[in-house]
Amino acid sequence: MVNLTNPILLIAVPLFFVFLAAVIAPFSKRATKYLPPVAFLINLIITLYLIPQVAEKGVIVATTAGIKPPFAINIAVDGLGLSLAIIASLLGLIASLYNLKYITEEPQDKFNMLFLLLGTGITWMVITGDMFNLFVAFEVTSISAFGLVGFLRDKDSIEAGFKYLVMGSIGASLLLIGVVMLYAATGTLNMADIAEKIARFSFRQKLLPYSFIFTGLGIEGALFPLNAWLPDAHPAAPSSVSSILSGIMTTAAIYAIIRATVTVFNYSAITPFILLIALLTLVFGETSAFFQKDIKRMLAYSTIGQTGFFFFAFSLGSVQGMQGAFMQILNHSLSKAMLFLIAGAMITQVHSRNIDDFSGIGKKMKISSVFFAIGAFSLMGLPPFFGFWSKLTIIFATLAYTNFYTITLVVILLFMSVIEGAYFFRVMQSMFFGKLKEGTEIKEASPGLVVPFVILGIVILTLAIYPTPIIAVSKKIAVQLIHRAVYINAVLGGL
Amino acid sequence: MIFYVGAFILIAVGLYAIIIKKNLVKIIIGLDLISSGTNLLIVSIGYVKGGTAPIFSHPGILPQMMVDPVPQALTLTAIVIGASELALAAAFVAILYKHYGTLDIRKVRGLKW
Amino acid sequence: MNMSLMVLLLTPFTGGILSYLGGKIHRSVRYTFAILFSSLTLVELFFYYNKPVNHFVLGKMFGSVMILQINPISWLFAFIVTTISLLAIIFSVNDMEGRGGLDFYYFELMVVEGAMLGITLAGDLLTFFLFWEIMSWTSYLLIIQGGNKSIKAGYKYIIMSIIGANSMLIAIAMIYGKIHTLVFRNVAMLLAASPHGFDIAIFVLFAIGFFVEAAVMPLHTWVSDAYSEAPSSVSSVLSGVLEKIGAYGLFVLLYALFGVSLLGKLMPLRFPSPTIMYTIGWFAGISIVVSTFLAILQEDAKKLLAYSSISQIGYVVLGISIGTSLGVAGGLFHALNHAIFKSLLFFTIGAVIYRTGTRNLSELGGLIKKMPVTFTGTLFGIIALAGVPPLNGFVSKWMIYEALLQKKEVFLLILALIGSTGSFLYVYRLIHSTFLGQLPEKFKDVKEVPFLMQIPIWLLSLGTIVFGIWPGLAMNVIARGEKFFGITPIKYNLYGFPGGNGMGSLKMINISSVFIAGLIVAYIIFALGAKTHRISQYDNYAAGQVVTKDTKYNYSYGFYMFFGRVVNPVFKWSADKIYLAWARSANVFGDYMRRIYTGNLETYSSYIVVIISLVGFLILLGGKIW
Amino acid sequence: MEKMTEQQFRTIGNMLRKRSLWMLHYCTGCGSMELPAVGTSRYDMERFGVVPYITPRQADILLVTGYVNTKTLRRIVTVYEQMLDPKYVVGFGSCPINGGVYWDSYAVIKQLDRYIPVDLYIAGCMPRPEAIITGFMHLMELIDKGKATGYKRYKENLEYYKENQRKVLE
Amino acid sequence: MVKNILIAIGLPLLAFGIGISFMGFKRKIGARIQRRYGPPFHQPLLDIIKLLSKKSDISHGIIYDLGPMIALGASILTIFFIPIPGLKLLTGSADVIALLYIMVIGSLGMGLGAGESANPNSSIGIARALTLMFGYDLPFVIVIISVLLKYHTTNLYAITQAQAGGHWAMWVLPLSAIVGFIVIYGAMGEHPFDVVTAPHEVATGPMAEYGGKHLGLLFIDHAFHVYIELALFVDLFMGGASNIGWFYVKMFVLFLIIVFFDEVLPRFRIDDAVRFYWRWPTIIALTSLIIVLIGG
Repeated sequence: MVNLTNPILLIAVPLFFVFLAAVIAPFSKRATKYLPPVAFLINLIITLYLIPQVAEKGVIVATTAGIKPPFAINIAVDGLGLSLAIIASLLGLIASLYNLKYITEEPQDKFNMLFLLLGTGITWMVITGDMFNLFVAFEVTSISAFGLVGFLRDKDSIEAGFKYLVMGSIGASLLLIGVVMLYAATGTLNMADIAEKIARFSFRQKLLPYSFIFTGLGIEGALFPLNAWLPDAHPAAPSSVSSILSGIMTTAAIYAIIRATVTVFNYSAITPFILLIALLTLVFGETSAFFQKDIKRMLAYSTIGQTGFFFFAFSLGSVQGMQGAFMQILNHSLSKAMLFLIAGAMITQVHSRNIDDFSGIGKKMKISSVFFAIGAFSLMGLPPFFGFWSKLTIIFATLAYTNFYTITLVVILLFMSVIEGAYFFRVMQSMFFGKLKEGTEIKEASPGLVVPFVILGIVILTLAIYPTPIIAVSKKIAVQLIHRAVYINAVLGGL
Repeated sequence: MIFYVGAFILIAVGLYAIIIKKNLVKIIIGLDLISSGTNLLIVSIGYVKGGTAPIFSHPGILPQMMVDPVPQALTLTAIVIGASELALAAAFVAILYKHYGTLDIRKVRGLKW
Repeated sequence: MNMSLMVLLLTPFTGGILSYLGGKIHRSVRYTFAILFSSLTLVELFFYYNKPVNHFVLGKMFGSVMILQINPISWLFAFIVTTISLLAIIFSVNDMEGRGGLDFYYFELMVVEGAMLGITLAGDLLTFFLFWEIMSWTSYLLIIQGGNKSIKAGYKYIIMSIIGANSMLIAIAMIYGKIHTLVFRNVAMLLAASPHGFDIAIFVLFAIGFFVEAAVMPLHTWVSDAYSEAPSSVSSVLSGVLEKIGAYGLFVLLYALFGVSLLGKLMPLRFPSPTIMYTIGWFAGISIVVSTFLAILQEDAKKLLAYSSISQIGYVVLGISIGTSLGVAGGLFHALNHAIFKSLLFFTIGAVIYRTGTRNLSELGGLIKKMPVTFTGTLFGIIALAGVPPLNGFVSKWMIYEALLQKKEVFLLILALIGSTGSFLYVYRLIHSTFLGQLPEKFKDVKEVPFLMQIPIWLLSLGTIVFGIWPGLAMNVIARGEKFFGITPIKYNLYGFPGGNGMGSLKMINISSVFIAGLIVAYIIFALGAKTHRISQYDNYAAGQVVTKDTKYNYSYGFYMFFGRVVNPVFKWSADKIYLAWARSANVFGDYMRRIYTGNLETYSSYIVVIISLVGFLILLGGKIW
Repeated sequence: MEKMTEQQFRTIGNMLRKRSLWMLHYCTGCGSMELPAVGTSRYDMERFGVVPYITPRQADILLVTGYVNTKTLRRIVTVYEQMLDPKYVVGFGSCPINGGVYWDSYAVIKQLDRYIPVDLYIAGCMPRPEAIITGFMHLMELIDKGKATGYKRYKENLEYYKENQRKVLE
Repeated sequence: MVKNILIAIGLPLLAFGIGISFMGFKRKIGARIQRRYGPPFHQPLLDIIKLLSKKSDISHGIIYDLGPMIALGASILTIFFIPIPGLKLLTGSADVIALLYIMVIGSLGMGLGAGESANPNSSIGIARALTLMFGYDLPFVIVIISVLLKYHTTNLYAITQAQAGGHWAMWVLPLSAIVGFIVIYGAMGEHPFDVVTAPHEVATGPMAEYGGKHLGLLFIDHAFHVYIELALFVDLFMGGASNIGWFYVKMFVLFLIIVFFDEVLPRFRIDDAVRFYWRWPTIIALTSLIIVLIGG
């Protein structure tokens, strides 16, 4: 009898399916593509099962080999981790459903294995309670992502993949160095244990390993200026992969940074520095997105901007900031993933990624365009969509943050949201009201592509109609996150 | 101490190679240097001069004489990961060469801004 | 009873959804639902005519209750919203016929109505802002229904509107940061207790948002394009209601949140009224005059009306900003009147466009013989707009003048009076170039618009008369509203104002009855003379020349060109151009900024090194980063 | 009795009417040069209530000042028809009477009253201002007596006039 | 009640009489200035009767007919709001500011009628008329505001009362009075501001297509108009009067000055007229206003 509530299953199940895929690939390559949906569905179910437990206990800890933390590799799922795991599973499910129809290139078995690995890595990253495990998960994620970015093997994707690979490897090494430094200092790899032991070090001493970890994760987390690979890699990947990359992978890296900063290092004084980085990320991301002609590239830059946005909220360091960050993460993950999927579906019809070629397709691809609008509105923070509430929370949090010339910050934030509105509205205008190019035959994408993102869209709409519970939950999560003692005690409580 | 310095020199050389060298293969070598440096760093952290293997069941070995086993385990993992990364990188370079007919990174500039 | 406020708010939204779905079945279902539900909203609204509801909790968000309320002033604006929206829906049944995406159009129209209703009913800033944002983007979707050019106009609108909304958002967040509740009453208490710098900042931020929506100069630049390019019924909603919502916001800001006495304390300079209000008055005054000048020189009927809207909303804002009971009443009354006559004009011009397909004034002419009803509507509209007795526009403008005079804000009074005189010029040009003059041959088969489109025209024309001759009807509501906000209402009666306290007296019924008597005398003299016979428009004085059908014997292009010669040197530069220059320089700057993503791996890798060295450097500095 | 009152009323009307003659200052030929002189302080036609007016709708008298060529005739007819009853036509100089020096020109009509009814001719080439004023006085007398009925004639003999006009104009 | 009815009937007649007499004076005096004998004094009356008794008339449409009627009706309306000696009339129903706009109704009606005549000359005339009105309105409102501020009332009757005993606003506010005169002058459309009807440019402008009884109505309206402008100025600046005789004398003196100027001046171009009004009269009026503001 399998205990469905063991979070280790979250890693074990997809890994099992990876191996299963490897096993059945020699017999039927096509059959492998049905594995990811199943794996992610199981994962989703498990995560949903975990919700009551997490709600009850705050943090659930799973151990390997029956040894209590801090001595063995352990899994610690708290509210934030679990929610990200839910999002990861959901997006994985949606994207793999989308893949059924979308991926026609060979080798499909390898694609599906990599895809599963990507999902595993992301889930692993957000639920691990161990620093080195974080590194491993990070590497699993990155390597599968490198492979997926380069999957199409054309000029662009290989170039982007190579860039990504080099940057990612450097990042991984930096992360490893940081982790090892921590180990050398504290003699343990368990996050909670490190967090407890690190208290005796001064701010300055902690800063060295932190800077390595921050930089290493920052590369994956798309922080300025380490994000230069992202606008190349995200568009180059197949759209379903882009949706995972943009929707949850960068977010997972940001999660790791948050975890390291708040739980492990207990930094609050460093936040101004992070704040600056976040702000620069936001500004550069949104500004660059404004100038893009390529829709996927625009979305990728928008991801950078959004990352900056919620990272900014996080770096405010207040409960409300964290709450806003979490809400925006949720909003961004769902919307951006959906936008990428829709962009992919549209590209299959238009055979171009240039925004100018998209003009007028709103009349032909009604569902896609309408859902594109929904996603964009949610991302821009227009009511009644969920983005509105997260934007509102972040603005409130910013103004409560008194260290700075807060108004200036808010003005920058809002100016960026204007720019975001500007480019999204430009795209939508040309989509809905532009002139359809003569002689193009465009019809709605096949249901196999439409249904997945419609599901996501329905989730977004549901959030728009009932935002209150999520807001309440996000507040709980934020409180939990900021009271690191809860986490530490829960993990080490067994001692 | 010399190990630490050596490790960081290795990493620095690797970064140097990635930034300055124009040949794709040399960039990969740079990557390799970085990961080797990192591995060296990990191992040297756990190293105790004159220590032995950490086998508790073996009598007569004091705990302070034992070499920390964890970094070694970490190194093994890191080596595996590094190797797979390099393999992937090499594959990319091979395909890049197919596309561009050159290994000069200055020619591989399709994507920007 | 309490629950039905929610019902009231939800009615238009429900109607929107139902008409959207109904449109999938048959178009008549769509129309039925749209008209039914918007009339239902109006009917429901009348239940609250005399019954203010102070507190209806909608929910709780961020620890701040979201409440709905209705007081006489909100009732007035809600009345404007629902009436004009209903008429716009009726009007668009024929007007929008044959265009694509009608289901969506009606859905949007009703959602905009609901959002605006929500704004008027909001009892706290969060609800207010929520509906405000919904209104912004849904109205954007309405604007861009008007074809290719309207997209550009809508783009301008949405960008400015986002900027305005964001500016409000900052203010709301600042307030929230202090007290964690956004109910109007609590906010007012906070503001009363806060330092003056904070108050001024809040005020300015809110004012920017409201100025954009109310189209007060210099934030008006979206108006001329958006109004002219949007479909006519949408223009009437935009001009008739959306602008009023901006004015309503301003009213709430001035009287519900701040209050005159607080504003007086903020910047104690010696002006006739509190400095801030005086400043707003100047903004309004300048809008009045400048946009009047611009309207005079327009060639496009809807652009003309758009500029006129800016000018007329200037009166509303001016009235509200005076701060006296009379001024506020005048401003609010003018809001109602402007909604009536400007929507009427947009409807009639829409009817002309519907039949002729052009809104270029120099192409039109002589339509009076073909479209008498439309002409009559336009006539009432322009008389009301120009502020000529005995129609409604005059009464409210007169109140504003009197209030200004009472307060001795003479320079603003000059601006207001001049703006009104200037409006004769453009309204005459409007009616002359469309309905009078020579009928072009190509329009000789034009017919009167269908009955459904005439209904709004008739009703609104009636409105101009009713509120003109019996201003007391509107004053009932306004006076109650003023009492609600702690302002002593002025004396009024059904026919006008008995005066006193430095204010002149006005009795509209006398003016209109004497005028009618004079008309009768004139008619008697006229009837005594020889019988007239109708002649063709080509039988005309042309210094002996014979006017034929292919002669365009009409003066309509560059109607006030000579006037343009006088004022054009002043209007060489405009706010729009300045904004565009800003946008262009920001564009160039951003284009340089994004070049940091060079596409070179070397550069990217060096960024990593830079970041690490930066951190290392910071460590060397001593660990403290700031 | 009724007829009598009507007659009297008309007489009173004519009496008043003759004191206010607005002429349409319509220049067809050289004769118009004399008109400004009539308006100057030396001759001052305004003392009789004769004032130049601009448009045919306002005017009572159509002064055909000089020769009328076929092109001008069309205008004269238009203007004449645009004037309101009662209207009077004064032929001015010898040209409208018989073509004057243009008697053998193919482009000039010879006899104005074949085309529109003329109430009064003022002969001379050109008539001096005194002659013009005398002409106006005569016209007033005619009006007073109810004899200046050119507009009625035009209506009664419309066919005739139109026929003549058509011959020339087409 | 009887008195009211008498006023209601008598006032228009009185105003018409005064107006028509001034029109007669104008032609007579104008002729004398030009060293002519001039028409008889009652010539305008003859003209009006002649026009009304024309035997046929044309119409371009209902508004064409209605235009002159509205103009005349509005003029009749206006005279009830300008107090004459001893009578308050309806000044309680509309004050000076309202009066400003009541006076406009006529031009609007006129404009509509002229517009429907489909004659470009009329349209140009109306465009000019409105522009000119815009031009002189700026100094005029400033002047009106200074007077209102000076006397702390907006009631025209109260203003005349306040000037009783020789304290004419003309002496109290000389600058305003000068500007007011210039404005009244322009409002009456005399040279050099006769751009509206300028016969040689736009063929009498708005009246180009009007003839017969329509024109007759317009002439009656013009008589009223002369009365209104003069009476307004007299009430505002010359303290009204104690009886009709004085009232007439004051108006006559004012009118005499106007005629003298009218007869010797050429014509402005319309934009020059606007520029003129917006330059010196405005500056002078503003100066006067500031003096009033400072002096209380």
